Amino acid sequence: MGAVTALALLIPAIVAALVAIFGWRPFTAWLAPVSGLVIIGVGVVLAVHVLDVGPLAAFGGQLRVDALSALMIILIGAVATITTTYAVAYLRTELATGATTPKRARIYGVLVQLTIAAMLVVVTADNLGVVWVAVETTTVATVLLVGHRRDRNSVEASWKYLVLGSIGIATALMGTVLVYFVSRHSGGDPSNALNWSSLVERAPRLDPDALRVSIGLVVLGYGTKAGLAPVHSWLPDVYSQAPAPVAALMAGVVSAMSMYALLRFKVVADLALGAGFVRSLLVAAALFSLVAAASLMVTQRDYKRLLAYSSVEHMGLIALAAAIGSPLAMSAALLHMIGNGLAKSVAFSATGEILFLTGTTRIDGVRGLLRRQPFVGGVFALSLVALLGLPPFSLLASEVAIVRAGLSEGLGWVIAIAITVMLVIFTAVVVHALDMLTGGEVPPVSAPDVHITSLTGRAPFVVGLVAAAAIGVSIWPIERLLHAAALVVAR
Amino acid sequence: MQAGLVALSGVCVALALAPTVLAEPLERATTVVSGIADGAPITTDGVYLQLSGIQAGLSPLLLATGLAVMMIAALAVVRRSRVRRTTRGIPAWGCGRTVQTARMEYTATSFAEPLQRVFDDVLHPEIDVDVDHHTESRHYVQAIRYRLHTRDAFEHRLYLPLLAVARRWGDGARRIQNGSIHRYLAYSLFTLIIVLLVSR
Amino acid sequence: MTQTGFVQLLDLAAGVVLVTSFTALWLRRLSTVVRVVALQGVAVGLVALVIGIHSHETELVAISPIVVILRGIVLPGMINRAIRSGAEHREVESLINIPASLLAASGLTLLAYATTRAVVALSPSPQVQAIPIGIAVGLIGVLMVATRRKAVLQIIGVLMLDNGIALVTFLATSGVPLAVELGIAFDVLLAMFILQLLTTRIRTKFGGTDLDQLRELHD
Amino acid sequence: MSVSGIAVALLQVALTIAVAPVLVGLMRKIRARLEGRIGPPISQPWRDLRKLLGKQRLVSANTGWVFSLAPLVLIASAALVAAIVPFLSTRSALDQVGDLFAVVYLLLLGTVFLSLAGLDAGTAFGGMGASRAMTITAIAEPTVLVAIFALSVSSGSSNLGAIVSSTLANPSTAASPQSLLAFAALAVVTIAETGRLPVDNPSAHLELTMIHEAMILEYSGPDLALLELAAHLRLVVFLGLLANLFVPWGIATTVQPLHLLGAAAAVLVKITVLAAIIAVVEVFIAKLRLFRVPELLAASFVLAFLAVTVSFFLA
Repeated sequence: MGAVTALALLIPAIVAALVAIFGWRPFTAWLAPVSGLVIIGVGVVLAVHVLDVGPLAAFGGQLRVDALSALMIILIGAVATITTTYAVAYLRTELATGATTPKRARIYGVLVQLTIAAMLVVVTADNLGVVWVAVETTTVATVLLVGHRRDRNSVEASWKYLVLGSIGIATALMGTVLVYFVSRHSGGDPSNALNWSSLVERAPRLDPDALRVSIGLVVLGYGTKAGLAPVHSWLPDVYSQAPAPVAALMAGVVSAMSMYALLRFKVVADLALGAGFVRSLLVAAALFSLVAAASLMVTQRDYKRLLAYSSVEHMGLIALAAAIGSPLAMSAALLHMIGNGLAKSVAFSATGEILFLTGTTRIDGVRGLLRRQPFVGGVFALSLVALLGLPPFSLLASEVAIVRAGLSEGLGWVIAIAITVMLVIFTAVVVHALDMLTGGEVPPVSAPDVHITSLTGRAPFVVGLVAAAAIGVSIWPIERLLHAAALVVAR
Repeated sequence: MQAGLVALSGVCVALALAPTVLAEPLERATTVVSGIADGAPITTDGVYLQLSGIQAGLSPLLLATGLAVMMIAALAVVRRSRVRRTTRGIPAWGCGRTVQTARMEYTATSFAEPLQRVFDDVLHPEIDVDVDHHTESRHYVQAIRYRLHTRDAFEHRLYLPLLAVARRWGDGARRIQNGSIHRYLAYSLFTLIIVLLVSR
Repeated sequence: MTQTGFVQLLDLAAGVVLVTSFTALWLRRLSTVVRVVALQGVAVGLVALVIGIHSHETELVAISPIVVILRGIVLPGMINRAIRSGAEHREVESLINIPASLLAASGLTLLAYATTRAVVALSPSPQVQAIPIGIAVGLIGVLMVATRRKAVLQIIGVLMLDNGIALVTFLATSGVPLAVELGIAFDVLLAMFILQLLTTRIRTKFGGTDLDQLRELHD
Repeated sequence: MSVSGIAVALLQVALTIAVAPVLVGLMRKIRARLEGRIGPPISQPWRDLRKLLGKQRLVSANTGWVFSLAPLVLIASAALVAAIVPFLSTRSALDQVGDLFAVVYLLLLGTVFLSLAGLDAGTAFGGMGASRAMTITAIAEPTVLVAIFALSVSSGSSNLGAIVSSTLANPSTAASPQSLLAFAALAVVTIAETGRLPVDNPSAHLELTMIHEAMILEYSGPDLALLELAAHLRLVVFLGLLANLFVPWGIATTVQPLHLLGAAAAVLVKITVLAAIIAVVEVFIAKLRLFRVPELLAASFVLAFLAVTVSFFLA
């Protein structure tokens, strides 16, 4: 089993090396989706193993895969497959229109694989310091990916992303170091003081006051990386300027990694400090995120930023579910992460196509999308339907579960505010989407009329939506895994 | 085009004649919500409907058949006594003005005009009447245009102000994300300070 | 290495780190600020060395020269190259004037001491008592990033933040496991390299490193 | 739904159809006498009906199926209501078939079809009459409902038989404020719905004032006969409703023929008295301006509303 986890980590690294050596050629381009599928396979194998036998340690105790990690590996694999498959078509169009050079495409391929490798380390590492290093690596890799287009706006976006990201991640490091300090001074073997498994054992013996400061820093640090308000300001700029597949990858799963790390720390904090502290922080962050997202979506003019704020909203919802903390809320949070990952990656990839079609990211520059390009318009519409939490997609099930969990845990007023704000967001998104999808006169097309007709080009969109709908209709395939993962992080 | 209308009215009539068809599923739905269900509100033995709360009975089926029977009876009486054939196509009574044009018919606006005048302080209709007099003398009217427009109270008093507030709120909220990195860093710094103070 | 000698050396090095962070806020000329931050890096390395020798941790002693080289020479060198490539004048421009930023820095230091009282109380050894200095330096770094207009100064602010965290790491737990330590150092190096790279790109795209020009991405 | 029940119902319908025109003839006779005229004999309406039935049926140019269906619907609804309303006995066969709401809405069905027929001919008069009728119905309708609600609340059920028998059982409720208020409200609505004087002048053919007449302007021959008969029948039904709901004494509580005979006599007397009162009142008051009628109906709505509030507080 250890070999299997090692395989999961090595595959993206090997693909990165191959792309580095041979450049972005047809056969190397298709390696990335294959590696995504292999990751899903590894995730499933590990999940089956973990559900039967229980968490497994590998690589000399450094790596530890439990139900939550297996679920996350599957999510990473799924989103990676979707985004890298679309990336093949995306880069082919960009190379065709001269928007990017083969050298930059090569760097792109390498960096995406490095990000995926780093994410796999995040979810499998047992040492929280290694988790931090892996999250930092994803930041560094994605900063360069955001700068892929090399125009004024993407430079500005990368600068803001790196500066704000560095401060956020440094805060998290400070928190991690203090947690390490507190756990070393609570007796027990100092060598694995920072390992999550040992931290959970010694949690009751940790000194509450000292731990509270460190957990506060950790929540703020990883909150910044996850895009929770009020430290979310980098997110809209980055998601709107990054190339569509990169934005899809980041919105789908990179922000989920920070939330994963946050959940790991929350387990320790809840055992040591009781649920109250982290719950209040997360509830505040969730409400901030929802209100900020709603306020900024109402009169939004850019559809990529609209989706970015939808990410802030969904991260807020996941934080709310985590704040509630009961097993039902936790499984809802994880299900929401998966649903959001799938729907968001399809949505952002669709914006890539819309950008090629209309040449503008402004909402009022796009009219009659369903008529002009039925496939892209349809996919974009369906992904928005999923993000709005309408049936048959899984986000509806998770949102209902969050509401029920919140009510049963006595957080009625928070749920009430959340629902009203989400109503505002619902109307805002519907209004903007209808402008784009229907609408009368069609502005002149400035960009060349290049759009994906090949089956492989369309496959990722369809697969992503079908997966989200399938989970929405019946969560049978991942139900046991989801439940086990929820128990890992639930109170 | 009328297919839709006919279908819907058909459903209404069907429901009127046999409301109990829906009674049972509705009742099952209400039992889910605790506190509302108080047994079966409508009980029926096929023809008669019995409301559980008050001791009142109704039988839409019988009423409809009774109506039909009476109509057929009246028709029979009228047809039996008819002496000569019906003549059709004679001009309607125009009070001496024989040429009846479609423009003289009542339109929806004119049909509703009396009712609107009764409820005018609720509806606040905007009425504008413009009269074209004959060029020769002001006494003779060539054409009268009567336009009446009632604004939808809800839309005018509730939805539009609400949308205006939302738009103002949205524009105001733009300042949060005005692009200056120093503003974003200020957010991070203050949040860091607040978190440190909170978790002391 | 006598106990008192160790305490004095430790306090000296930690004191140097804190003082350098204040002077970095106070100075006007860009190049001297870089030299001060380099000194701060060296001081952090010295702290690691002193703790390593005192608690006979060979691993820590081995790391301290790497820290000195990295934070004292390599990173400041990068920042200097970023400054030299730009022709604009080398003055420090800030949103709030110097006295205000010094006042804010002292406020943050007080905050750092207040918030880490519980941490220090956990095991009051000389190293642990110096932890608030590390956190204070980190907070001052954030303040510098938040108040300075120039891109280069923001890089220096980030570097100070990392120096603060490194100091906390050495003081609190005499270094995290080697793998994590190297990982952190590598990531900081990478981040600095990209920041410097971006600075040159900003200069080419925006004509100058004044960050107020970066306002095109707004709602 | 025993056979005897149906027999009683049919008897009741036949009786009301026979009585209705005679009653209207009587009202015209009373008005004539008061105005110093001899006036046509009481059986004049029947003669008119017989004459009309014999006449040729003329259908104007652009009329649809509503034009020929309306008379049938009107006469059928009036007759059905006549069968349901407990003229003769409280336990009539149709007691479970229709309650007070069914009665009101059958009458409303007639009014609606009449105004549709008025519109159908497409003449200006038809449209004018229909729009005025609908204005009045729109305001009168809530009053009827609220008044009935007041009645059914006090007697605990909306079935006519039950209301009458409950009033019979404890006579004090007949004189209670809510039934008096409900009676007043229903009286005003009766005048409005059947087109009596303050609201609409039944005998006038002056375009400006007529409401009911304008709608049946296009009809001739047998159709007109049906419409006239239906109008008379509605008047009798309304009066019967008023009489038996508020002054129920004399109504049979069983179905024996002897009791029915007595009940028939009693109800005839009551209806004649009411008709006479209306006729006398009509002589002395003038027709209200069309836009004064809503105020009258608003007053009746307030009465009905008071009836309900009173019935809740006192019951």
